Amino acid sequence: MATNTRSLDKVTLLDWYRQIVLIRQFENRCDELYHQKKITGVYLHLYSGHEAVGVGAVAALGEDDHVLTGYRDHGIALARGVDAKPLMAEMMGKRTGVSGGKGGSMHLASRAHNFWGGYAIVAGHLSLATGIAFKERYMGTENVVLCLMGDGATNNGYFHESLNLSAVWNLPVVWLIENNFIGMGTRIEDSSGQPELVKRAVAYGMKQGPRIDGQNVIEVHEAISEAVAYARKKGPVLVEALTYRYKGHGVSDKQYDARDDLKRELDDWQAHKDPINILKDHLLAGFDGIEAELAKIDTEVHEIVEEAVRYAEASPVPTYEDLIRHIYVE
Amino acid sequence: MATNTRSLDKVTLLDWYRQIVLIRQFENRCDELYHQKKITGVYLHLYSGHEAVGVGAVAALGEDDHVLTGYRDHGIALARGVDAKPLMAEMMGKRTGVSGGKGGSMHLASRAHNFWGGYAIVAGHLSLATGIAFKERYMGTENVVLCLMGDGATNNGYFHESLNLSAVWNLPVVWLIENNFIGMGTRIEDSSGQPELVKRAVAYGMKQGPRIDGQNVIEVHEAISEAVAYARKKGPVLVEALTYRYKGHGVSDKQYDARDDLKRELDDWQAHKDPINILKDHLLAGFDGIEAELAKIDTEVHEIVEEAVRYAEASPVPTYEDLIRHIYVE
Amino acid sequence: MAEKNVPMREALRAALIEEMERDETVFVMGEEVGSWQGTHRVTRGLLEMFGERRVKDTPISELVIAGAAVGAAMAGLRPVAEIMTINFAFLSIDAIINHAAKVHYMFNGQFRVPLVIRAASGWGNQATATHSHTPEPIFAHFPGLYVACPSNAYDAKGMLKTAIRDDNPVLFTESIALYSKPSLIPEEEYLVPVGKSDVKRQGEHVTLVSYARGVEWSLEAAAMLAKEGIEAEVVDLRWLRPLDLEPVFESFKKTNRCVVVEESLPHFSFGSEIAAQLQEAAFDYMDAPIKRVSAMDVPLPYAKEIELMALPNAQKVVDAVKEIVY
Amino acid sequence: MAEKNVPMREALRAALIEEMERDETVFVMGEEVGSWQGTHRVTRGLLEMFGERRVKDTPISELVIAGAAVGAAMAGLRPVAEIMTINFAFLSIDAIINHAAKVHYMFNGQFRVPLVIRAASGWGNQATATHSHTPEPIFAHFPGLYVACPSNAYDAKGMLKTAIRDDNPVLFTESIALYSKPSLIPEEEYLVPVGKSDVKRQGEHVTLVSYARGVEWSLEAAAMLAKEGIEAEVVDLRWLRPLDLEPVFESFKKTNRCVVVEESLPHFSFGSEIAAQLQEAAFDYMDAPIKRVSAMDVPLPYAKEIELMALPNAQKVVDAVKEIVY
Ligand SMILES: Cc1ncc(C[n+]2csc(CCOP(=O)(O)OP(=O)(O)O)c2C)c(N)n1
Ligand SMILES: Cc1ncc(C[n+]2csc(CCOP(=O)(O)OP(=O)(O)O)c2C)c(N)n1
Ligand SMILES: [Mg+2]
Ligand SMILES: [Mg+2]
Repeated sequence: MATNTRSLDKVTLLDWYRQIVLIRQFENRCDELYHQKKITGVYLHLYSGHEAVGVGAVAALGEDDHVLTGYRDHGIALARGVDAKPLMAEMMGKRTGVSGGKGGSMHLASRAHNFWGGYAIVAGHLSLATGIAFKERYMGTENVVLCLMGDGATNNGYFHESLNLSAVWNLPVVWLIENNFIGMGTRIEDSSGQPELVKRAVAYGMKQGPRIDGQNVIEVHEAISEAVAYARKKGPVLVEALTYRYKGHGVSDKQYDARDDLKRELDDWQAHKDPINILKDHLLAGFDGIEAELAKIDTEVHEIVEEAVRYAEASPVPTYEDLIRHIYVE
Repeated sequence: MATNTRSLDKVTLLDWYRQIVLIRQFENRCDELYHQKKITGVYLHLYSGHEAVGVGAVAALGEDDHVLTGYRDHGIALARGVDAKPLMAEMMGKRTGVSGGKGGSMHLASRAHNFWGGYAIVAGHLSLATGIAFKERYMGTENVVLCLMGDGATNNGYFHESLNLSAVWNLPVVWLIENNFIGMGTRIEDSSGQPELVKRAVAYGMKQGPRIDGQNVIEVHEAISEAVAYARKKGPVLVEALTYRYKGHGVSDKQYDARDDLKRELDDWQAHKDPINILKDHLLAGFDGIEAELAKIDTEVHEIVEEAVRYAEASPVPTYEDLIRHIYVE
Repeated sequence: MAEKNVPMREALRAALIEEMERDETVFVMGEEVGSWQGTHRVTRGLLEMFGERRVKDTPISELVIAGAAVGAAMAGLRPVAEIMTINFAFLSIDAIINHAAKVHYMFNGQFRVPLVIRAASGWGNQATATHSHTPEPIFAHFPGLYVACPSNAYDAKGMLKTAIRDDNPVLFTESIALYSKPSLIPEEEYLVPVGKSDVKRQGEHVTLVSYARGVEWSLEAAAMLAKEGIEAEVVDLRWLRPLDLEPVFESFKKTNRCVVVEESLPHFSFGSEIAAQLQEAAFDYMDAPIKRVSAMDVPLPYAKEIELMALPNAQKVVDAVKEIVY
Repeated sequence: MAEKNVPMREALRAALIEEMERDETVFVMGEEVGSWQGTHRVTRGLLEMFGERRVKDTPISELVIAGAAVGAAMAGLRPVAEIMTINFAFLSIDAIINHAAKVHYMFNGQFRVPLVIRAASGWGNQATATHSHTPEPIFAHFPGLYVACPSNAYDAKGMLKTAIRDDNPVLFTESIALYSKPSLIPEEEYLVPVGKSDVKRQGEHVTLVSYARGVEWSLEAAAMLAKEGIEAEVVDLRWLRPLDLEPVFESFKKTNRCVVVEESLPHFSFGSEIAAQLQEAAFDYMDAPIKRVSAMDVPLPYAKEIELMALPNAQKVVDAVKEIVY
């Protein structure tokens, strides 16, 4: 059941700090490995900049609650407590990866953590979230589904049909939009007639949740905790978190090199709205002499990531057996 | 250009009366012909009960404006001035039908009238409407698209994507929902999280038009005239007309026989909200001695419908040549 | 063994009822499956028997009908989702192909999708171009999915029960023209196995290969041919995935001639695949080219007279057979 | 005649520019075609050249991208709509099959749909199961649509210009793996006709039939075979609809042996149709069964090592040829 009643003590805050830093470092390392051609393929979308959304939101869930997201999924997997080693192994297409090296960066999942995956068809997973939530209603259980999506995803038919069905069937879903104001290169003004995305709740007679600062993990946690409580007892709710992607759309995105306006916007977010800095400032102001603890976490996280890389590199690649396995349930 | 500035003089009102009665009689005759197996096939959806919506709305358009609808399309074709003869011929699958006998009841169209058709994939035509409206913007012309749909259609992905795109591209479309509170057998409460459908405009930052009495042709005409003027100068607008289907979903629908609650609802609409009666009462109250004119119209319309039936019956069926023609443009 | 003559519609309905009674995780969902009693009456009475919890009407939202069913299946339920007619499955196809058929593989077996998507299929009732599709071969193109296409009430019941119990996603198509046709059905429970063809008639002169409604035309043609001394063997594939061609190869080794019969369009279709596999597997046994009988390569028109010209039928099968049996 | 070596991406881009300059009703629309400069850079610079009126970025709404393009085409424009990759065309398929391909017929010629839908297709870059489709044969199943699948930069340019000028809807697929590959392209304008195959290499021992990326593997295989004295004729179909098999029949009458090569999945696919037609049209010329080389029948995995196992290649073509040329 939900554990979202825990007070924001130092242990909790440090745990979030650890998670946020872990995601940041994990993503930076993925970026490096990609440029070293140790991670290959065409798709690698980093969660850098979004960390506080994933960490704050997932922290609002209980163990038996469920979470799904799109292809920008590394951070959600880590926030849900999936070990960095099989995640990094998946990035490298190794047999020991969470998805056996068959899913890759966009298709991480860990059934054991009720992390139902990253999905690469934009907005496709919203329909799955509806079905998973329906199962809870059907069985009379009270677990909640947290479904994350980008701003761009909200313009797809999947969004409309999924949110509407969740309202008609009154399903326990928290729909959480990570609004980073852009999808690939398309600004929200050019993709959505309604740029305040949370207002789309009206179209479904659904509870309209808040539009929150996605860079502040505490605010995210508070809002999603409320939303989760609402979904558990009442029904679906739509929340929007404002955030920013630090590494562009994916590893091949060179927009920041080409466009000064975007680069300035990025610099601004990094300087004033960085989720690590915001949380760090909060901790430094609240807890005397915490610097050393934070530094220790940074170092520990560094070691976790390096260990994950070593594990992944040492792991075997999938075989022909793996290629032809799991096409069907035998 | 628009002719919607004409005042509601007697001539106009009588013209609408004629159209409404024509649709009613045409549909009743189709029903008969179906039961006589002169109209065949599985699909025949009558417009009876909706007449004031189609007549009032289409009357708000200019000749160069455009109109599209779903499969419940007979009334729209007649309101747009398409001759009853080739329409009835299409019902009977004749070569002289508006669509050469190849489209049938659900796929009437007349390019010459800028009536772009009936479409049978629920909500599919909304996307076409968007494209037709885009052409007006592209060419810098000022014609408007009127796109009708049922309440059920608003829950489909096509609706979401089409309305959103029309908002983002600021297209001249009047989206008009004919809300008869049901789609086949599914009540609006069971299909739409938001039962006040016009509120869905919020999701697209689109102008929210009124929710009107679809049985009163004057009210419909007024509201759609305003909407058309808005669309022409500004952009898309969503309007909802409340109406009722008299003949069930389609000719094979036997719900009124099976369900007392529905039958009572139907009786109530027919007794108190019939579009012919409402207009007739208005005319009788406003114009002394008009009975005779109305009776004359009834008789003339009867003859028009009978002539259409004779024409259709006398027409040839399509040939093998027709079967293999128009698959591609030669 | 007590038997009863039951139309396919009722056989399917009985399968649903039996499986819903047997397993509480089985439920039905879709447009008009509930209070409307099912567009083709396959779910008639289910709402009254099982209540709103297990008989779920949906909005006209084909994409989420399929997608939510995939999610529910991943979560452990056994949804039987109805897409009213397969024409509307074009709106669901991403959920079927990119989700239902892929999640088991893509996540290395972590999730299973014990899902059945039922859809009425076929044409011949002036339903016109948008409402007359038979795209079963299209769906069978993709690994990860099973495709079931029964040709009669007996098979339909046993196959639907099997499909519901199977842990893989199954697209289950039901020929509209067959709904009213009866078969003798035992009162005892039975299953028809996944991916097993069935020889519906024995014969030594020509092999007719078909599925669903095509089997009917094939059997009719066989009866016509028998009067002229030509004995046709009729193989009903029943499932387009997994595809069981062994009985076809066996038959062909005896007859050396084959006509493939299908309701679908002619190109990149069922007949293409069967002919291609057969000429490769049994090249040395070919006494004549393999013929295909299908719908004409046209969108389907409304007017009955020309619609029927485009439809395959027993006579067209007979004609094709005569081109190669001489 | 002056010629220049131009990669396919640039050839396609040149075709768009030329047609947009020639005809003001031609415009491009789709996800990221504008300020992002095109996901595959085919529309690079177009926004700057033609402005926001004629280069339209869209939301992530594949269904209305295709549907609005159909409407605009019916209204008289000539849209070139980009579906970023063909994987996402599963979300557009209703607009393509039930609308683009049907309205001309269904309304008895009242409307025309001079539409091109461009989509990048193919796999081999660890794009995984949902992002590695090559469903061209699926689309070619349906009458009313044309399907263009160029195999090189020269054809791509001429075919795209033709497709834009044609009054019928064309699904135009572009193999991602070919975007960077150059051909010699004349500076003068040229067109490649609709529905005409092209013999890319002459040979008398075996006929290789393919399209798009498969042509590359076929030519590579032909070069390998030539070293062993086997001369392969390579026929590039270029269009899956209209399908021009005359050159294949002609070639087969000479070689009596055929291997069909495709990037797609093996069943109910391209190879099926070609093999089926060929055995029927040229039965008397068959010296061996027609072989098919395709992707393996699996969803595509991420890990490079096993992904490559599933992909067809020249060696697999050579092996197939050797099974029938002896
Ligand atoms: C259905 C579909 N269309 C297009 C794409 C290509 N695509 C991948 S991510 C993306 C942008 C998504 O933007 P948003 O939802 O805002 O998420 P963000 O990347 O900003 O996190 C697009 C267009 C896709 N994967 N799926
Ligand atoms: C995409 C699609 N799904 C389902 C159907 C079957 N169908 C035809 S009409 C209809 C109900 C439509 O209801 P509504 O939009 O309210 O229109 P009304 O019939 O009430 O005028 C349905 C489900 C269809 N034609 N197309
Ligand atoms: Mg975004
Ligand atoms: Mg309705």
